[in-house]
Amino acid sequence: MFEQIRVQTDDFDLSHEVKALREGHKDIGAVVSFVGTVRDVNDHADVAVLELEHYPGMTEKALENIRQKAHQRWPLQNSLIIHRVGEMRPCDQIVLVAVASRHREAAFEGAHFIMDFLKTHAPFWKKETLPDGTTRWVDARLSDDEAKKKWLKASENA
Amino acid sequence: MFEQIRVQTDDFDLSHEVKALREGHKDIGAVVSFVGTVRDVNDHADVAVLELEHYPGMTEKALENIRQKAHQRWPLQNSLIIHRVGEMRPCDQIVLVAVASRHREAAFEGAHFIMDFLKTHAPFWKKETLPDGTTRWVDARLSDDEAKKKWLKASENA
Amino acid sequence: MLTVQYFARFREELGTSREQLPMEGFESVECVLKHLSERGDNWARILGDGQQVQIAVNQDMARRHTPIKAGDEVAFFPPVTGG
Amino acid sequence: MLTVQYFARFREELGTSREQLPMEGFESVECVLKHLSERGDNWARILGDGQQVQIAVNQDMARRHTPIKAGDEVAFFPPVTGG
Repeated sequence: MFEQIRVQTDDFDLSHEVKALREGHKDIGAVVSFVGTVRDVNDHADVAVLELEHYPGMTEKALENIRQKAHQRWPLQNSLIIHRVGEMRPCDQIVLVAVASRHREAAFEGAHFIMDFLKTHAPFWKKETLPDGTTRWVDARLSDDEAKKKWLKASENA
Repeated sequence: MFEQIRVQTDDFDLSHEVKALREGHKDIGAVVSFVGTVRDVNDHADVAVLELEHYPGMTEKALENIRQKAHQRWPLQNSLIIHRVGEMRPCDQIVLVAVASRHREAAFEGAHFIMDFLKTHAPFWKKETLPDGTTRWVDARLSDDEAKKKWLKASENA
Repeated sequence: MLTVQYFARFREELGTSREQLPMEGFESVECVLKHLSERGDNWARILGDGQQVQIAVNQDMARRHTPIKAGDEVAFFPPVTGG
Repeated sequence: MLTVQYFARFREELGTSREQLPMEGFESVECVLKHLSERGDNWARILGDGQQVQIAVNQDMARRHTPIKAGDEVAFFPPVTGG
């Protein structure tokens, strides 16, 4: 059974997940995947540890909702969202969004749409620990809100 | 040594390639990958074998040119294009484009741009063999040409 | 009763992650926020007028004017930063 | 001399993948195409006026009016279909 929404502490393997995503869909011609990783530098400070907090229950519901919206908007064969929670370190993988379609346009747009809405609508929060032990909550980026809005605009014009 | 342009008969492993792409770049926050696969149905006919012909020498030059253009246009940390040639079967992987950046917008756009130009500017040709043994060359899609044009337009407006 | 949850920075600064509130004529999320911010310093600073508060009612994103009823699960948190 | 290459359907239908042509005052790709299409049936049908021919000169995409010189590698092929 392929779970299309997963919130987990464990890491994931990209090849394995994309293979599973494609399983049983012979008409897939394009798979676009997004992998988000922990950068070691954020706002000019080194990051030693990144902690991901979430809202259990709502997280899964919000992610499934975003996934469904993408499927309503583009002809997608399958899609997958894995988001890690807990402690991570620089270069660790945080999130995987993978979208499969017959053609590349829908796969690119679908994956991009899911990421933009995940950034603004899924209840995750990042807390950084710097090498000196001080911690700080990561601020939301204004650009994430703007990125989401472009899809609303595109929808109104359609 | 990580080769950023590869034209090969062998298959590739997505996880392995994305890991190598990220190696030594700690400031990468986003990797977008595109995997193109052989569909078993094209224009309402089953496909048994797909053969990829290319123009050795020009292929590598064209791909590197497209890659460079993407790097000039977006702040990308690294990128990779692998295109297979020779005989493939339904569900086989044909092409991998992977792009790494600090933020997701550049990674999504860079990967999409490379694929759109690869489709129209890289000298590859597909020949299908149907189950009854008849062969036919795949026709270029008009939509591929239009997909490329949207980037030219975006560039003029910038 | 109403279940109220706090996440991330809000949880840390308010010193609580979850509480039960008796329904005191709360017609919308706005009323709950007003009630909570009257508790004083941190509460007013974090949940008071003009603060950036994201809201969920029964695990769906909501707004200040979203109506609520007994048994609902309301959550307050800073802008999300996943991905 | 000029090296001329044909790919994919062109290669199959013209029955050749590569040939050397003496430079006979070919100023541009257009002149080469005209010369080749005068060879008759298949050549005219594939490379003649109004046909969809993609062109490369020295392994760069080129156009009919692209100038050529002795030693150049010119290639003709149908619209590409990779990816």
